[in-house]
Amino acid sequence: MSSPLEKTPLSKDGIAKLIADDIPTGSFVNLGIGQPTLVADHLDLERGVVLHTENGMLGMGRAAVGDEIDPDLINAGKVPVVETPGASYFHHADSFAMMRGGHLDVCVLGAFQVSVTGDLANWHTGAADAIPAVGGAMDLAMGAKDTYVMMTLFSKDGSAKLVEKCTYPLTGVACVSRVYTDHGVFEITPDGVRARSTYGATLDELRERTGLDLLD
Amino acid sequence: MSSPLEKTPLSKDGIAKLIADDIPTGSFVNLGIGQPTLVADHLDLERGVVLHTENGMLGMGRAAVGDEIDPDLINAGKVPVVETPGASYFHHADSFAMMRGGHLDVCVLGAFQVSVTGDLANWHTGAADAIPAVGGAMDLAMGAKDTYVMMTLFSKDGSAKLVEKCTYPLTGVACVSRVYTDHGVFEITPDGVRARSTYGATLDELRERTGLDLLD
Amino acid sequence: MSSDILEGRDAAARAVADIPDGATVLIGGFGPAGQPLELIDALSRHGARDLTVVNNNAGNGDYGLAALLKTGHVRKMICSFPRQSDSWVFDDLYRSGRLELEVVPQGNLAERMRAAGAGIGGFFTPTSVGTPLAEGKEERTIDGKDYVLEYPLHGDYALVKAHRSDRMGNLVYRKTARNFGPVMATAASTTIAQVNDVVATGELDPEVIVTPSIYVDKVVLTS
Amino acid sequence: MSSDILEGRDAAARAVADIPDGATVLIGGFGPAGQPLELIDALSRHGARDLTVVNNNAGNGDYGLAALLKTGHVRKMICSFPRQSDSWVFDDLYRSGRLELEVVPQGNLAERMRAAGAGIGGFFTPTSVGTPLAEGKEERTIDGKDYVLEYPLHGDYALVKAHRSDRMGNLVYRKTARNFGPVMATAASTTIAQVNDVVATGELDPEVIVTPSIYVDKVVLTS
Repeated sequence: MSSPLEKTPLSKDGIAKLIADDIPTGSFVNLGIGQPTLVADHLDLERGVVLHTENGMLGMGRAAVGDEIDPDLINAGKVPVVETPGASYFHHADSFAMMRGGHLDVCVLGAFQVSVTGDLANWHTGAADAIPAVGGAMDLAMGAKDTYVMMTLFSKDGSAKLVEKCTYPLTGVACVSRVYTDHGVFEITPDGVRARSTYGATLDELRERTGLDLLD
Repeated sequence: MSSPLEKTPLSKDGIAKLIADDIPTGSFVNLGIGQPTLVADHLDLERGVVLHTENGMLGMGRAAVGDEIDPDLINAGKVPVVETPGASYFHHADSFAMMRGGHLDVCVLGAFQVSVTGDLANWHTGAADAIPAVGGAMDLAMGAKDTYVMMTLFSKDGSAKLVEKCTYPLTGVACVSRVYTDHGVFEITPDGVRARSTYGATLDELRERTGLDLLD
Repeated sequence: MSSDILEGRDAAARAVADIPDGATVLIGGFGPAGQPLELIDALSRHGARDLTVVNNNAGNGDYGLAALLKTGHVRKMICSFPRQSDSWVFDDLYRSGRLELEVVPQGNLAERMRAAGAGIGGFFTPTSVGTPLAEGKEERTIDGKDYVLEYPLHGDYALVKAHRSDRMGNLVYRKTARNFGPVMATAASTTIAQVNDVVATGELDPEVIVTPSIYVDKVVLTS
Repeated sequence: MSSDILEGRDAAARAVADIPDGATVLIGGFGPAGQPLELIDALSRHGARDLTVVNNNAGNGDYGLAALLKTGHVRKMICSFPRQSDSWVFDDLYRSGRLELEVVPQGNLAERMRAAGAGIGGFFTPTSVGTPLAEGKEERTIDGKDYVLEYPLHGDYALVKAHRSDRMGNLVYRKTARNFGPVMATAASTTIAQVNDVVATGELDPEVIVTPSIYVDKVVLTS
C-alpha cells in the first residue's frame, strides 16, 4: 500500500475526487446514475475527458440551469444537462453498441455487492416483492474497458459489500476492475483483491471486518 | 394467360418497360447492376418510386452528365448519378439492414438461371478458373419483398435459363417471385410456374423448348 | 410505400385508428424525452385491447404511457427500467397481477429491435451472461468470451416522436430525444411518427436524415 | 482517447508508421468513392508485410489498393466483389496463387464489421443460405426462416476517408463516399481517417456527426 494511513473514512465527495483523479486524460467515460454522477464535479475538463450518456450522447456537460433546461436534452437519470463542444448524438442501438463494443475507457457504477473476482450486483436486492428494473446496468458493467465501482464498504447493518461471493442477483460476472469505497480503494487482480489504500481503518481491521484475505 | 399472343420477342427495353409498369406507385426499389438499370429509364417519376442503391442511398436519380458528375456520388455499378429531392445517405451496415430487413418492395436482378421454385443463380458460372465475386447479390435476392428477375429466356447455346433445378452455384433459395424474359413473363407460385404472357412463341412452344410444365 | 402526412385536430386519432386488439406496439422515448405523447393519448382513447407495449420505461405520473396502462388495455410491458419514483400506475398494476412484465437489459432491448429491423434472426450478446435475466437462454463461448443468444423483437406498430419530417416522411430528431425512435421505426411493420414540423421534400439535407422515409408510414403533425 | 490531428507533407506516412507485419487492415471505399488513397499509398510505402486487407473490392487499375496489392505485402483479401473490368493486379496475383481470397456477401461483410464494433459475438443472417458461401457454416431455422451464423470481423487498423473532421476527431462524410467508413471505424482497434478539412471543435452540428470521435484515433488532413 503506497499511500499513508488516513485517519477518517472518505466522504462521498472524497471518493468521487479519488475516482476523478484516476481517470486518464482524454478518456471516454460513463458515470452511472446515483452517486457516480458526483465524479463529474471533480473532473478537470481541461483534461479532455468526454462523458457518455446511455440515452444517446457523447460530450455530455453539467446539469442544466434556468434557461438552459431543454426537455430533449437529459442524462440517463433524466436530469436536464448541457452539451459540450464536440458533442454528438446517436440512437439507442448505436449508443449501446458503443458500450458493448468496449469503446468506453471507464464506467463508474454503484453497487450492492462486489465479489473478490469482480462480480457485480447492483440492480436487484433479490427481495420477492421488488419490481425488477435493470436499465443499462448490465450493458455498462460488461462493456467498458474498466468498470469502477463506487460504494460504501459496509451496508447499514454493518455487513461488508465487498464479498467472497455475491448473494444478490448478479449484474455481471468478473466485470469490476476497481472498487472505490469510504474505507479503501481495492484492485481486483488475478491474484485476489489488493488494497491500494485504506481510510479510517487499518488493512488488518478491514480484513477482520470483511473476512477477506485482502492483499497488501 | 390474359394478354394476347405477341408476334415477336421483347427487346431489352421492352422487358424493362414491362417491369417498370408493374412496379407499384410509391415503391422502394433496387435495380441490380447490368440490364436491370434499364428499368429506371421507364419509371414514371411522378409515381414516386424511390430507388435504393446498396452503397448507401435512397432517392437515387438518373446518371449524372457534365458538371453533375461527382466522384462521391455513384451507384452500385460505380456510375456517377444525381440525387432526387427527399434523398438520404447512410452507411453500408444500415444500407444492407434495409435490404435484409425486408424494407425494399421490389428488387430487379439479372440471372444465369432461375428454378421453378424461385432459386436464383446469378453470381458465379461455376467455371473452375472464374474469380468468385458476389457483391450485394445474395443480400438483395433474400431481402426484398419481391425479387424480379430480368433475363433472356434462353442462353446463347439455346438452353433454357428457367430450369427445373439450377446447375450454377446458387445466389439464393426460393427468392424469385417473377421472371421477366424476352419470350414471356412467369410467376413463381406454390403450384408451379405460371406464364402470364408470351412473346414470339406460344405457350406450348415454350413448354417444349424449356421442358417445363408451365401453367396457363 | 411513401408516407401519409396527417394534419388537423383528429390527426393522431386517425393515425392509430387501425391498431387492432393484440398488437405489439413499440413506443419511443427515454423517460419523457422523445415520448410521442399525442400518439399515446390517441391510442389510449382508441381502445385497442390486449396490447403488448415496448418502451424503455413503464410510464411516469398519470400521463402518457402511464395513462395508457391505466386503461387496462395493456396485457404486457417489455422494458428495461419500469420502476421509477413516479411509476405508481405501473407498480400497482404489476403488483396486483394485472400486467405482465418482461425486463430486458436496455442494450439488448435496443439490439433486439435493431435485429428485427435488420433481418437478423438472432445474435449473441455478452450482456446479462451469468445473471437471472439469462436464465433459460442459450449460452455460448465464442473466442473465449461468454454470450447469450437473443432474438429479434418485432413490432406491429411503432409510435415515435421526431423533430421534423419532410412530406415523404424522412425524419430528423432533436438531441437525446432521438433515443429509441430510429431503431423502433425500423422494427415495426407500420411506423407512425409525430413531428413538430413538416417541411417540403428536398428541404432536409440528405446527409442529416436519421430515419429515411422507407421506415415511416404515417406522419402526424402536432402543434 | 482523443484523436491526434496530423498535418503536413508526411502526415499520412506518420499515421501508418506503426502498422505491424501481419496486421488486419480495414480499408474504406466502394470502388473509388471513399477510398482513402493517401493512406493506402502511405501503407504501400511503409512496407508492412503479410497483411490481411478488407475492402469491398480488390483494387482498380494500378493505383491505390491495386498498387498496395502489387507490393506483394498483402497475404489475404477479404472482400465481396474482387473481379472488375480493371482489377488486373488482383486477378494476376490470385490466379498465380500469391494472394488468398475470402469472398463475403457485401451485407454480411458490413454486418460482420458492425458486430465487431458493437460487441456482438455472432449473428444469424439469411444471406448466403443454401449457397456455396454458406458451406461449412452453422445453419439454423428460426421462426421458419433459415439463417447462417456469421462471426465478427475485427480490424487491427481501419483506414477510412471522411469529408471533414473537427479537432476531436468527429467525422462527417460526403454522399455515397460514406459507405463502409463509419462501420470500419467502429470495428478496428485503431482508426485512421483522412479528411479534406479540419474545423474547430464545436463547429460541427452535434446532430449530424456520423462517426463520433470515440472511434477515431488519428486524423490526417490531405490537401
